[in-house]
Amino acid sequence: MAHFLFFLLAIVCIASVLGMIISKNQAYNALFLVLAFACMGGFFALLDAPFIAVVQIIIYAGAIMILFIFVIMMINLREGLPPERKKWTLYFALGIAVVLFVELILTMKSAFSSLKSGGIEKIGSPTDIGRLLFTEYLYPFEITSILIIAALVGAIVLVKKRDKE
Amino acid sequence: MNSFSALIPLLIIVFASLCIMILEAFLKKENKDYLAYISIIFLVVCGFFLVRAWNKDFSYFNGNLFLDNLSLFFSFIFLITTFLVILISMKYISLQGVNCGEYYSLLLLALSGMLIMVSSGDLLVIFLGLEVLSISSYSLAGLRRKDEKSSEAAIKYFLLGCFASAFLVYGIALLYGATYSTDIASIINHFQSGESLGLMALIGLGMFVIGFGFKIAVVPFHMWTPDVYEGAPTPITAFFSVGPKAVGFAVLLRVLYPYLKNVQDSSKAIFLLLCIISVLTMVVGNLIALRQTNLKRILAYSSIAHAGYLLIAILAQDNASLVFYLTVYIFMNIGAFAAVIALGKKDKEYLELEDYAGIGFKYPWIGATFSVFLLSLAGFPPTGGFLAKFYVFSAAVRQDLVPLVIIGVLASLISVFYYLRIIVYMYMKEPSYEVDINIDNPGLFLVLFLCLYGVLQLGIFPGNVLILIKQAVTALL
Amino acid sequence: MIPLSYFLILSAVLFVLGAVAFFVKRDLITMFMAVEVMLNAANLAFITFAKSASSIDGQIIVFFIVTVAAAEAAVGLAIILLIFRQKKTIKSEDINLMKG
Amino acid sequence: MTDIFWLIPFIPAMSTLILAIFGQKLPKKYISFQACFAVFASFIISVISLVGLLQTSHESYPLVKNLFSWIHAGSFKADLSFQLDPLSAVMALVVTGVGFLIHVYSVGYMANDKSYSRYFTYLNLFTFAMLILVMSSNVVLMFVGWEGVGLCSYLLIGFWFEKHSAANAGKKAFIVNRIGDAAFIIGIFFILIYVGSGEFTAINSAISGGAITQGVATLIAVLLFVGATGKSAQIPLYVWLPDAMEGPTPVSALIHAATMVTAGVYMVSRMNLLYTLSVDAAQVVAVVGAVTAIYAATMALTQNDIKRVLAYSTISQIGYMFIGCGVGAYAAGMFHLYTHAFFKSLLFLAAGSVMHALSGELDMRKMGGLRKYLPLTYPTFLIGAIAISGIPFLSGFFSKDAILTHAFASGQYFVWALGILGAVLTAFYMFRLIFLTFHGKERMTPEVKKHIHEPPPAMTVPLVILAFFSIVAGFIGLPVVFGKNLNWFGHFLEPVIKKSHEAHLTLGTEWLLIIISVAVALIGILIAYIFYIKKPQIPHSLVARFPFIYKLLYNKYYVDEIYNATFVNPTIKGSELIYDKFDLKVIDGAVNGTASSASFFGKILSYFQTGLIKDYALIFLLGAILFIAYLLF
Repeated sequence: MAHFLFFLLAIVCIASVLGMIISKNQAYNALFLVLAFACMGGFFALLDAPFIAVVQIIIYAGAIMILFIFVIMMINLREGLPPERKKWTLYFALGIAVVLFVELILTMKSAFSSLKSGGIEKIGSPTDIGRLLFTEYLYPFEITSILIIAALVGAIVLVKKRDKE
Repeated sequence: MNSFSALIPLLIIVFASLCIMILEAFLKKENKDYLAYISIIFLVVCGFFLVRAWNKDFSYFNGNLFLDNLSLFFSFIFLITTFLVILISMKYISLQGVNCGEYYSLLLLALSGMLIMVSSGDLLVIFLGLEVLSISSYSLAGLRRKDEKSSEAAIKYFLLGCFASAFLVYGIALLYGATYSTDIASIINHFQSGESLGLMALIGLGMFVIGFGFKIAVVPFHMWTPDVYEGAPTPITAFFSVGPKAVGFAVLLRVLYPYLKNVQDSSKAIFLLLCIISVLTMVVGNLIALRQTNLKRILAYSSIAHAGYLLIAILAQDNASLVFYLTVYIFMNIGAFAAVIALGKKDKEYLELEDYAGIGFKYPWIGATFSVFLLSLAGFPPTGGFLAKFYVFSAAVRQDLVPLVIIGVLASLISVFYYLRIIVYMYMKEPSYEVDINIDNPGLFLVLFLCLYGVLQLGIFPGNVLILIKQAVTALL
Repeated sequence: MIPLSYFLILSAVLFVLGAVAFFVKRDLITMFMAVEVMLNAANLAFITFAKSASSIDGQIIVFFIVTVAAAEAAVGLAIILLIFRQKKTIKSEDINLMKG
Repeated sequence: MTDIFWLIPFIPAMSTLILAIFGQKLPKKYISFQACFAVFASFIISVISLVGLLQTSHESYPLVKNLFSWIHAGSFKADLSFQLDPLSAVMALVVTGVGFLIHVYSVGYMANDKSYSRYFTYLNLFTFAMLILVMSSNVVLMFVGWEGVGLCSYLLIGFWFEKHSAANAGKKAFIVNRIGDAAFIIGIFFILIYVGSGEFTAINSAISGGAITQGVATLIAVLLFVGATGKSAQIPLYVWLPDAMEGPTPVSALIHAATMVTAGVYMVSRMNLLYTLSVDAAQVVAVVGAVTAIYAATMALTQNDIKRVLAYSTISQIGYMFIGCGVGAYAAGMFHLYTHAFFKSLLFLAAGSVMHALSGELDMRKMGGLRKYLPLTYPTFLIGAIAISGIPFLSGFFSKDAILTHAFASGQYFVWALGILGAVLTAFYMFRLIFLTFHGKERMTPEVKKHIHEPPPAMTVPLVILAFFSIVAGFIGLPVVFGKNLNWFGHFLEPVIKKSHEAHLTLGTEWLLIIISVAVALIGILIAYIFYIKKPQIPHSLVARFPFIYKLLYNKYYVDEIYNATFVNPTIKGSELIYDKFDLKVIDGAVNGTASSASFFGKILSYFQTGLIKDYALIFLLGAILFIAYLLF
């Protein structure tokens, strides 16, 4: 069952990323991505990280991608942009993809055998994560507040309409 | 010592940034200069706390945040950087129509990102600090909203920066996978113990270096640099050319120094790669700079080349020389950009080489100080630039990196051509048209003199600073 | 149980696809989406390793990375909007005022 | 009394600072006073220090004044410290003494220049840098002066930058110097590794203590010598000097006669233990010196520009100094440096007053018969020419003889022969210069002729003083044939320069050598006399006898035709060929070629900078892939 779920999700996920690459409409791209991220949430759930799985779906699929879709609708381009048409670029991209993939697999191959998949149950519950966030990870947590201020200020400065304009 | 004091400098800076944002809403347009003054006051207060913390080794958050002498020293030079950048910005933002309080606010947020990065030994914290710095930087690059070049710089910086960040994160993930930790010290321990998964850890470290290679702009991860530097508002370019670069080196120092020192066999590969990158960076940066006619682009390529020299210092494992070089570099580079900014008036910047014809006589102070900064960048005695290069190269020679040093010396020989070209234009070319600039810019002239003082002080009487630096780098031992 | 190596391979696939999409796609928004895919690949790797380590540190890191991604998205989309207002285009090859 | 010697460099430095800041607003009179006085004060202190030095015992040499600690890096440290010993005392005296006279001369020469204060600022700055170079007690500080004079030479040569050629010449000087400096600094790095200190005393004790092997010594010595070839204009880095004549003439006198170009010789003498240890490096020095001496002398034969003749002559004379150093006669090399400073600056300054008189004319073909118009310049010029040609008993005779004798005594017959050949050429081209300029037919345009006048006293007085020293300066270093222990100069330098080869020659051989060198000098003068004084009466018959040759050369000027018609021999042909084909094409081409090929690669590389995010990402990706691949395999 788990295997089946994994392969199903994996196929959907990869397919939707491929869809994003092939499709020329940005709105579709964004929707493909929502799908891919939702699958990602499924993987997280499979990996005993239910809280992160939910976060993934709520924040990524729910918030970030909605932001994308908003912007896409604001821009509202009439004609879509297909991916690169030039032959050599595509072959090149394919080549790069294969090489990079082989490299990463070779890198991680050593880890395959030593990965222990028998994790403890109940791991990654909201309580555990919350407790860690406010103890061991308090500092990073505080930093994210600065990060969000920076993003907020930056985004507003860049796009707000001035009185004069 | 576990103490809340460790957090104070960061809090001050973030608080300052928030204050400025609030005040911005209440200040009238003509009073916006006060925002700069307020930021400077906060910087001074923060500097005061940093000085007080010297030798105290404060830490907080279970050691996630610590203020050892090295972080204090770096934090302090970042404060100086920001201080100088604020001074050169004051006139610029009103002349070039970027007049907004968020400018200072973002600058201070970027500073806080840098403070976070240098005062932690945890890769996650470093990454978050880097993102604070980067996200502020992306917006800063695009602040000249009417200028298409500025937004182009922002988008290039943003997209490529995120791309590089993804590599960085993946690198951290691999390191985590191999060592189950994000703490630098335990990662190094893992490397040292030579446990299994060495390869994954090695590649993780490699991808981490790639991500930071982007920040410090080394070849081949440098491609964004000239375009972003050209398009960003000039004071921000000055900031980019020193701030992110210095902080990138500070982090690399913390990671690579113990790695190269303690991990004998597997570090060979990274060592050789860094040698290659260093050579490429010096050669490519200096060669392309020869062809440029835009001052900002020349300085951009020059800053790429300097990253190459700085990498030599990392390879020579001589921390004092790296820190000293960075300190000098801040003064000479900001000084050079200040001189470039000086040549501007309302809605007009003079950035082409042609514009500099005869400037040396028309504006003797600008010409003279600019020449000193350029000579310092070229490594001429008795400026700080000479001494910095001298330290780095002699440290490298001690480590038997002679070929690297020879290439470095030759590369800096090439660099003389383009630095000299600017001086030749300033003093030996007749201007073919009138360049008229806004001379009423006290902050900028203050920066010119401070940088001049810094460059000469560090070149002639470096003693005290060196003692401080020596104390600072003992934190790494 | 599903072998964890499957997840790692999937993570590698996604990372590569993201990197290639960044290089192949021609509009700024989708290029940025490609970066998000790469970040998600890293997230998947983190969670997998966390599972293998039987610790939830990796999950918390992912939590932070998601935050970073959100922050990046906010600024990035603002910049893209800015570009669009100026040039009325988001084609990446139209963004080359500066070169050389 | 001697502990004030560290002030020597600082007085010009202060003066520079004042002139740089307030120069524009100060009156000319004050500027000239201050600039000259600063150098004069340094000169006085140098004299005082010299006297003090003579009274201290040899054991306490060198006197070191440590101002403050400058560089501290690991085990290595370098201080801002100066040292006084015979070698630096001699150099300081030459630099300040001759420098002072040139400052005074400049007051007259530059009187009407619009950038008066800038000129003196540079001049003082140059003096400062040169004094740092010669007085520093460690090699790092010496490098500061070494770079400093390079920078000043750029400023001074390019002083009249409105002239395109001047600006280019300045740039060329700077860059060629910088190439040498690159080798020099690498040499310094090696010193720092193997000695652990840059102090000259430490270097010397490391060498005498055997801490440096011969191989290392050769490596360091050769690297340093490459630096010296740049500064002292030796093959292959001499190309900047002839062009540098674009600068004001007093500058040529200062930089290219008395100070900067001698820096290399000073450095080699300072490091004499190193070069003694490394026989190979010393041989390189000697051969390069000898080849340069003869090569530059042949160059000088064909030049028509009065200053260019002097420029090549300088290169050639410095070659002699290096011959001295290379054969182990450092004292003789330094002695020649010292006498050369007088007569060469005399020649330059005299050439300057000829120019001044002729409204800036430099072409000898447009001069002639000037001796009756310039009654003061002519004799002083003549004294300089006699001195350089090596006629007894003027200064140049003693020093050149000392070098050649030592070369012979050390068994370097080939070097000696080249030196002798060079001596003939020297005498010939100097007297060619004299005859063309001051004798024979007057070939000036009437316009110019009207304005001929002796220059003002500010210019003539230094000439006279220099002429006086050109005559007597040699008497402090008499050769053995005139009696034992008369070589006071050599004895004075002995504490610094460890026993060189004593000339193990019999008195008879020594006499023979002296006679040979005097004879060749006279022959050179005689040939010049025949060609340029006698020949003008029979040019036409010559032309009639060699119509073919005449036809070959008929395009040239009157004097040039005779010149060529009578001298069509391998030397001249060769020298012209070398000048055209080698000097201009190959060496200049190499310098320019390096620049343009660097620029070409820059162009290719910037082609990758397309401005497209996609391409940047691609290069990033490729870089990352290669990076990871390297780590994997």
